[in-house]
Amino acid sequence: MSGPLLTLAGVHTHIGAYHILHGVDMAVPRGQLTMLLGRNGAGKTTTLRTIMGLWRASAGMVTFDGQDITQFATPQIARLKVAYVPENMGIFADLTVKENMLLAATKASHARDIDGQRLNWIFGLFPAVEKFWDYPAGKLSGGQKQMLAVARAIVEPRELLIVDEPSKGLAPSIINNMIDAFSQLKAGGVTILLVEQNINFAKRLGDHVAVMDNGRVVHRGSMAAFAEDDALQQSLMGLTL
Amino acid sequence: MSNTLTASGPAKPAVDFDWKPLLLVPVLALLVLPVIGSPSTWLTLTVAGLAMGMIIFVIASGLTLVFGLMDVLNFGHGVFIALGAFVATTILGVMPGWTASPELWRNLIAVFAAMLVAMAVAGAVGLAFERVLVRPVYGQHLKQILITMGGMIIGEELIKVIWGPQQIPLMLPEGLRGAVIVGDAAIEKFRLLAVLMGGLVFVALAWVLTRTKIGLLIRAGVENSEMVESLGYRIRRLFVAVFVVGSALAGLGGVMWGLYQQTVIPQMGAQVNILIFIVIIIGGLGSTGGALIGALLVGLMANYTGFLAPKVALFSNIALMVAILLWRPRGIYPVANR
Amino acid sequence: MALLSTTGLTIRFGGHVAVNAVTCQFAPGTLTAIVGPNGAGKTTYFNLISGQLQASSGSVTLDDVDLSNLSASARTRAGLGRAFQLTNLFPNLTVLENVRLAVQASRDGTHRRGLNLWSIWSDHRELTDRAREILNDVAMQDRADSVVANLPHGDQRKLEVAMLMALEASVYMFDEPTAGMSADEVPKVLDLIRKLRKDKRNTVLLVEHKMDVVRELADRIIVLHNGSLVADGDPATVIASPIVQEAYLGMAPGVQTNGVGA
Amino acid sequence: MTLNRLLSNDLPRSKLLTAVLLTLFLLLALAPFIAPGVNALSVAAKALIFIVLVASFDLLLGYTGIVSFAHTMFFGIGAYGVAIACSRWDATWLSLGLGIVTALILSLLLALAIGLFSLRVRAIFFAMITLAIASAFQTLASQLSEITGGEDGLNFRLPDMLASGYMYLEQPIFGVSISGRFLTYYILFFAALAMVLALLRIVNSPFGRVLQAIRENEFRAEAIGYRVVVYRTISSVLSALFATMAGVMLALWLRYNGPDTSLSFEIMLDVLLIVVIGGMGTIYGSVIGAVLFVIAQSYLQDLLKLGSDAASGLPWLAALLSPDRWLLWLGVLFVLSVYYFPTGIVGRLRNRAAKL
Repeated sequence: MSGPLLTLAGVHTHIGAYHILHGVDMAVPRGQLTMLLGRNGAGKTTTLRTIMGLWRASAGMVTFDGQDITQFATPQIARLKVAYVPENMGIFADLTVKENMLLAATKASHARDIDGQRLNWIFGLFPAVEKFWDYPAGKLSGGQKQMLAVARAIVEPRELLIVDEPSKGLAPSIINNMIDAFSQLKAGGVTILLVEQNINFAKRLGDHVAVMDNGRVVHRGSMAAFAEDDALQQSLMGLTL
Repeated sequence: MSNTLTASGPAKPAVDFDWKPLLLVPVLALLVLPVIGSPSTWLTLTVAGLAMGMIIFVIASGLTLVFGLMDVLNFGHGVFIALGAFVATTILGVMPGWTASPELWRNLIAVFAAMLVAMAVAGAVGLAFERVLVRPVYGQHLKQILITMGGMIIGEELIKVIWGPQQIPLMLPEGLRGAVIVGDAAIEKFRLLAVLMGGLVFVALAWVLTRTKIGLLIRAGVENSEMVESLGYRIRRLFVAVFVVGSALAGLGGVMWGLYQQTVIPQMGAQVNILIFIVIIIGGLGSTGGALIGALLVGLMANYTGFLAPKVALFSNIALMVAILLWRPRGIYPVANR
Repeated sequence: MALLSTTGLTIRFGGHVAVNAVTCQFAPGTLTAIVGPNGAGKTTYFNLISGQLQASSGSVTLDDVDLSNLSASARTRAGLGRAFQLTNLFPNLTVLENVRLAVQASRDGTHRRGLNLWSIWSDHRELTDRAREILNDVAMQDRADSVVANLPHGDQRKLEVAMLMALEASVYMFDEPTAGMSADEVPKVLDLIRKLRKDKRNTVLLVEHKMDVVRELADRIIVLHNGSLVADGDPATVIASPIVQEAYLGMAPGVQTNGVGA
Repeated sequence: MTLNRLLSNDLPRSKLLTAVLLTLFLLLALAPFIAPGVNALSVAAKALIFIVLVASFDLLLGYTGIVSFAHTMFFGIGAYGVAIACSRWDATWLSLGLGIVTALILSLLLALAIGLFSLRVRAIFFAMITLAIASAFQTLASQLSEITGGEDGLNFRLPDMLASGYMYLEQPIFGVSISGRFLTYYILFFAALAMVLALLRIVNSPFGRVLQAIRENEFRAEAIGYRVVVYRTISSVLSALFATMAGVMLALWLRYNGPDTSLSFEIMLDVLLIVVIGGMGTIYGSVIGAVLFVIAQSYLQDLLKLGSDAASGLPWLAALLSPDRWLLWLGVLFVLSVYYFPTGIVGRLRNRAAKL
């Protein structure tokens, strides 16, 4: 099947009294990496949460693989092999790293049931996960938690990986790890949607780019073209100093 | 970044189990020994206190998980206690041949039958309670308090309609009456059974929580239910299951409480409820281990002060709660993110 | 002479240092923008100043008074006014009541009026008049009797600024005041912030992502990165500095982040 | 204009509500003349007592957003204050006064202690902790029988001027004898009126607005410089003092007090129900709710008995409709009103008026 894996059409989201998304239109092509960029408060995180069903769209439609998932509950969406890493990483601090990983392996009831080959591949990408296997996850540093969060999201094969600001607060060496991991995942056929503020990170990874402002997508295009065009970056993101 | 975890080489889990609260129970027991004076009286009271504590734990464990998992304040938990106890009067009432039998195993079967039926009934009513009363008020604490309180009144009145408003005796079967003599101390047999049952429930709960996937989900859900949903699990379903099991455990606790007191009254739920609240506040909302320690402390305290100064028994438990909260304002074992 | 200063302000969460020994002075009559990538510690730094978080070490002083051990509300009474990133109002009260509550809490000793149990609130004309004056300033006078929960988002943000103005603080702190606003609403809020500076005794601190906003308003920029102060100066200099370009735009390997400016 | 000020500028804001309040006011003011029977007058007196009790609880629940289950404890302290003083000492005004003052001081100290302790713990604990304290207090009251008369309670005499045998006029007026009982009723009436107006003043004062702000958004109230803890504690203390006065009124009317009369948990539930049905955070709701409730309690039980007799063919239905199961229907009503009627009678009437 061709066509985008995920589409949003005219999506509006209200949080309490606040109207956050004002008609988001975007498409996430299969097997590629799409960057969702934009200033703080532009509505990026709300968009991801609406895709995951954590907030309900008040108007518009979200489709996944051709199927309308707008009214799906979060677990239903997750079971379509969509993994989500929230901005706060969603690590279970009182559980061990092993238990965090086991939770994400929906089919495994014990750690030994987790696909060993896949686990070794993850250990290769993120050595800290192996190193601190029996530690309470709350004891990890911020960067280690971020690695665990991504490792947890890919412990089973996924169709779509959604990550909110993977580079946030990370040291440069860890960022390189992340970039490596996402490249390998993409090579394995996974579709990836990342929210980013860090333009350099975005430039090194993205195939496509969507820029949000004021609850709408205001620019769509290829990452290469976007990276070339300083004026465009400046006008859309206000980021260039 | 982290100063403990950056060292190279294989990392070993840090042993940082918080053991201090575990000392509370023996310390309390030993502190009152000189006050009471007679070691045999002390032993009798201590066993009675542990038995009472175990029963309270059985009841409180469900409530604390219900709170932890869905942030639901259930003030109606007490109704399942009374329900279980009244169901037990009916079941034991229709098994006179078994309860009056001199053979212990027949007595035990009667008691276990009463417990199983009480748990089934309390669990089923718990399911209805969750669907009808609790579900519409998820996330609204004020309404939860009011609605579940209303639910308890209705439940208590319905019990009066079915079993009558008066006190009903709940006699122990033949073989469980009387006491075992240890030295100078008389220890009632049923109290030993209660300690045993409470221990079994704790072990079973601890096993489920730490060794199974369901337990892992519950512990994770207590911390961050949204993330559990994002991983593909239906937390609501899990919550309903925990609510039903919690209600069933309250029913079981009600049977044990009724047998411990040897009478049941429709208001018993509301009375025990207060002890339960003290226990889960002491333990830290959402913590099973905390609930166990809290329940044992409350049970011991109630029995010691019941002997030393009966008029202030309930106040002693409030004083205990105040003391613990001054030490740890969020309870003995506060759960992360709560 | 600094009105507000932080000395070695630090907070650790577990092993993570979210704000690392930030020492900085803010003079009266200035508007300082605090910028930096997400997660750099800007909001945490704000929380440490306004008392929503208690620092692990370091101090905050206002007018030579050490605020470090005071609660958030005591710091507000001492003259630190703060608006929040997420709108944070009294949703079921009217616009006028929201502002009047802030006027009543304002610094000239009148916060004690909150303890007045026996007068009729609506009799306190001076509170109402002042509140209406402020609503006029923010062009919301015709909204005075609307219930806040029913207001559009932009108006709620303006009300947030109005409440801050009502506090008559000596330091005003804004955390992304224009977040989530439509383009035509932004200039209105910026005008309000400019108004606050007219009184030269005041200091304004602003956390902001939108560089156009920063350029337009600020007479000084400080840059936080990984919790540390990495640059400080007038907008032109700071924007030109390569270290800031790197820190702000991305973390290419080799960026030195420690010890600069701290 | 003066009426406006008397009501602290907090008018009913609905014609129907105004009419209802006016009717209730006249009914209560003229109760001894309208319904001179002993029972009917007791219903009116009970309504006055509940109006004060519920309005004082509304200050806490409706205005400050605090759920406390210890409100009847303060009610009981007021009633026991009078009962103990008047049964231990002579039935003089002095003993009565001393009893009232002691009760108020005790309530103040207890409310202060609970308020200050609750600083240490999370807000959601408050409801549970007050429940435990109230229950312990009730147990204590029934066990300290040397002081409180235990389960039996205390019968006591009041100064002669309040006795029903004490006649102020030889001839009845409009068929009503002007006795000490008559005087007692009007003491209660004017006390209730004064206290409701005082509560109305408090909730409409600068202080009252801060309470509402705390209920709406505690974090922000703290952030604009209000010390939430101080306001909460003052609100708890005031609410406790008014409840104590309601207890005093109860004792004056009944000349008896026992644990079931003033401390029982059932009264706490009644108070919750009334405040929800009347309309939280309105004070007026307490007035309407209390009168409705007392009338229902006094006469609906008779109605239930009729229903129960009529259903005698169906034993289970008869059991459900038995007057003893009054609380069952109260519970159902309570749950339904929390779901479908959260703003209560006053909220509904005001919304209707606002839409017209």
